[in-house]
Amino acid sequence: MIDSATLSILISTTLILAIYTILYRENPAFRIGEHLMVGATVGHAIVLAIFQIRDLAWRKFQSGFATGNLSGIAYIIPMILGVFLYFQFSSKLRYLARISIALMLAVGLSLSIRGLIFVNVIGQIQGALAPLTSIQNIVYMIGVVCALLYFVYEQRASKLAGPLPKIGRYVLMLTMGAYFANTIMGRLSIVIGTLTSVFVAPAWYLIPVAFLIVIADVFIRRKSSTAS
Amino acid sequence: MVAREILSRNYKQVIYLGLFLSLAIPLFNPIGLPVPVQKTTLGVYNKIESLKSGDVAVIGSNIGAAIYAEVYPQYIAILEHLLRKPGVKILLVGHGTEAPIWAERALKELNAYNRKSYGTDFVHLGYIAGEEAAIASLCRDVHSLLKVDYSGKPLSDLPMMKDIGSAKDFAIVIDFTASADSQYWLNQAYASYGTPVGFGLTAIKVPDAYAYYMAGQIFGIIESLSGAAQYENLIHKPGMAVTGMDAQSLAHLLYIALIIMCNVIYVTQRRTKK
Amino acid sequence: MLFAGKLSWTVITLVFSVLMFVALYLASKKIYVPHIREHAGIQAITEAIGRAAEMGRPVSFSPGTSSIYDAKYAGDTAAALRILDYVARESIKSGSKLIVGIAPPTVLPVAQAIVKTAYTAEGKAEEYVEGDTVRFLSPDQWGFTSNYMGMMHRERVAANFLFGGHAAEALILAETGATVGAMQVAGSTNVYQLPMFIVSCDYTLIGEDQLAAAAYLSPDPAQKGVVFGQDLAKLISVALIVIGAILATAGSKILLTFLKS
Amino acid sequence: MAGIWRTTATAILLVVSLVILFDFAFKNPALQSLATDLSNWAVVVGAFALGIGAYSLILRHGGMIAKKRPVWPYSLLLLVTMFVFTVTGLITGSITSPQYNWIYSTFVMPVSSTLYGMNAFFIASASYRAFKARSWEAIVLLVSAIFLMLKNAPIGGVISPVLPQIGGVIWDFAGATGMRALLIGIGIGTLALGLRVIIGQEKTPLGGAE
Repeated sequence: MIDSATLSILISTTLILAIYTILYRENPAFRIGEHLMVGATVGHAIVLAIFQIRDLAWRKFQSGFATGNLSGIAYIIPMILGVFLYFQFSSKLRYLARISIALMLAVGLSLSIRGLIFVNVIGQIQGALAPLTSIQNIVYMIGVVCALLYFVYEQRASKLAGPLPKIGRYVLMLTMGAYFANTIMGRLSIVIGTLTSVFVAPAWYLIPVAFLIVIADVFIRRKSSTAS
Repeated sequence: MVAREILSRNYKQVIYLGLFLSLAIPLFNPIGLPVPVQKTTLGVYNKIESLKSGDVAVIGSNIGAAIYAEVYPQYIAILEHLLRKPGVKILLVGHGTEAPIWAERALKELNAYNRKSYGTDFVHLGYIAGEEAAIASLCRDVHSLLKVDYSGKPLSDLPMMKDIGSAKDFAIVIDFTASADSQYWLNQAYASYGTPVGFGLTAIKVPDAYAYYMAGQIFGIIESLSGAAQYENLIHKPGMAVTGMDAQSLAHLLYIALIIMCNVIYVTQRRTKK
Repeated sequence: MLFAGKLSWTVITLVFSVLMFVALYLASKKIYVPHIREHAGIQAITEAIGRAAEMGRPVSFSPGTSSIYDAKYAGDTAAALRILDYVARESIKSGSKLIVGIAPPTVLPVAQAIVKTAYTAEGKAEEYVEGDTVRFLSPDQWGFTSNYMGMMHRERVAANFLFGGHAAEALILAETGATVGAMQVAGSTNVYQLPMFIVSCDYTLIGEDQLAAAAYLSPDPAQKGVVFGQDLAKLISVALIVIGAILATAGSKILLTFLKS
Repeated sequence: MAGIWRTTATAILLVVSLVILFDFAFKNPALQSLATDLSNWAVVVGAFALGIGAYSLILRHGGMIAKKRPVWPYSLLLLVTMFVFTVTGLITGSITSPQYNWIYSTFVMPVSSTLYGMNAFFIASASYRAFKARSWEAIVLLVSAIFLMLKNAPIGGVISPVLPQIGGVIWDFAGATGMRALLIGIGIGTLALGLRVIIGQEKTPLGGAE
């Protein structure tokens, strides 16, 4: 009898290998992993959502109701708005769903405006205010100005800027190349972590099996493609 | 012929296989690809090499699960180096609650309890609460701050502790951390007592510390996993950092080779079309 | 009254907002309708959909993995939904099958409504299949990714559009799209994922490009006015940087002090 | 009737946004607690949205099973897994219970880290396919990527100590110029789009123009 820890390792390694087979081609093993993953994560999200509604809204409402705290009682509103979302399937009461969406959208957009103007705009302008006493700072300033001018969309205005927006486009491409390469180390550490976890017995025995299945499939497909 | 056909139709699969091999081979069989030794790492190595019998090395073991991957290999490599130096005494201390767990794990991994004798060659003080103030009082007088070690043994029973009073008796301090506490040792041990201080840091903390290094205030820095790999090579004991860096190096080389190859093919194809 | 450290935020947000409102007003009254440079990626969307229709293969769209109340990428998601409206209408017109893959549950009812409205408006309401045209894949980043990958392979999509707040799954989705031979247009304001799209997709709307596209894809031409407002705001930023740097060289920290206030 | 609700939606959008924006500028305890409550409300409403998702999934995959489409066994697998996770979570009453923890760490965690790590493989195929020197822009992109790779991997410094230095210069330049402009643009663009939605000029994100 295998204990639950070994069983867990065997199942998870099988899943890891099944997911990796997508690199070869779409196949039943990947589909099993994929559908298991979708089912599991949706189930997980349902559990979380139920607990969230209970802890974030229902309990606050209950205790608010008991103590007469108005902001607690008010938590009935998001629960009603939550139910409103389901009216979008009704052709007559669809507008109710829009109210709930309006609330969520308002929260998201205003929080984004708060944060992005503060951190992105003000923070970055602040960072760019270095005294022009070194060649480096002068080059940086020209670079950031060009890159900003690339994002000017009004055609007459962008023509006035001459070649600067074009230079800005190159600056952006340079940035993108650098940021692309800079993510690689982190991504590699994750694969290395996964590989280290499957290169241990008993998980390790499954790897040759997976490779054999893939190689067999390659030959079967070659034969059938040459036959037809 | 067959190979060419497979390559042109399934070039992606061939690339994936290549990447898998370049990651898997070093994990089984570390190659020990050269990792250029930075002078910051060498600073730490030379400092430890220069320690004489009887010198006390203080190790700040502020490792946590979040920084484990980067800092723990450094910690292992430095401890190994110190354990090899005959007569050098090691004092382990930390100020995070997780610190003693990682310190004990490292001591067990290195078999320290059998290689050296606890109490005469090394002492684990566990963790001290109270941030910079605690470091300050530790530097002023170890015995007035602490009465017992990590496992509860009285310090007076440990022969090594008899010769240690204040930070003046520390030969070096090396702090492993990802937080502001490296600053504490610099303020308390270096600034007040002149004790040389060095760091083992995560990559994001390095730029701050580099300024101290350039100013000559610290003797060295071990930078992230690559620093650990350099150190493992210096002490000729390739371990998890070297393995990880091998895989990283090979994979990066593969990426660069792929970029070059695709451009060579692209340029030659364009020429033949013309 | 003002919260310490928020004076500069309030001033800048107000000034920028006023500029945008004025530009919108001028455009709606036809006093000044700006000529907006159209991103090549927008024409590419139409081209990709046309190509899919010729090949008889479907079009797939993902509005990202950020919810509509996300504190950082809500704007990104909103822009993606605007583009979804455009993509939906174009695909219906060209007769190709549209598949929208959704991750955040909050985006689902919105996307359903948008696509359903588009089908009804084009007089093809019967082609909209509940649960299938707009598919809820999984609220989990990786559950969504695996299912979107599988969907692209199985449906053999010929055009794939990735907009909105995508995270680490960006490259995986884009490379899978390339593997199945789809023409791809993407856009995001997640600066760490933009490089992935640029490398892997045929056209990429970089950061603000996507947010501006949301305005000029609007059927109401007056909305283009706001893009001109954005331009003015950027020119002010350029001026602040240049003037501030010159002031700093002269030893004055007045602008820096303002920004920190 | 519909007209009133339409106005209500627009009004809510405007009022809620203004409350949260004003809360950022002014330090006022009443405003602050209102803004916090509103943000929490959005999360609660969002939690309800999952029901629509689950309904949509059951509709689609249930249909596949009922119609015996070729892929129906996978749909069945999906629905069964979903059911098992939901029931286990609800019966054990917590997502930290040992049983739930076991199924989660056995089924979900390995797949997540596998997919995340798969990025490394796609970086390889993207490197081969996409980094072609088709234009000057593409050349800039690929040259800066190569130098950054040589900076990060220790092998670069072995070939020549100058390589990591060039990579470092490119990295600093990229952060101080392109990234800065990109972030400023995104801030301004989000403000513009946000304002249009908030004042009711852009209705698509609410569920299509009506």
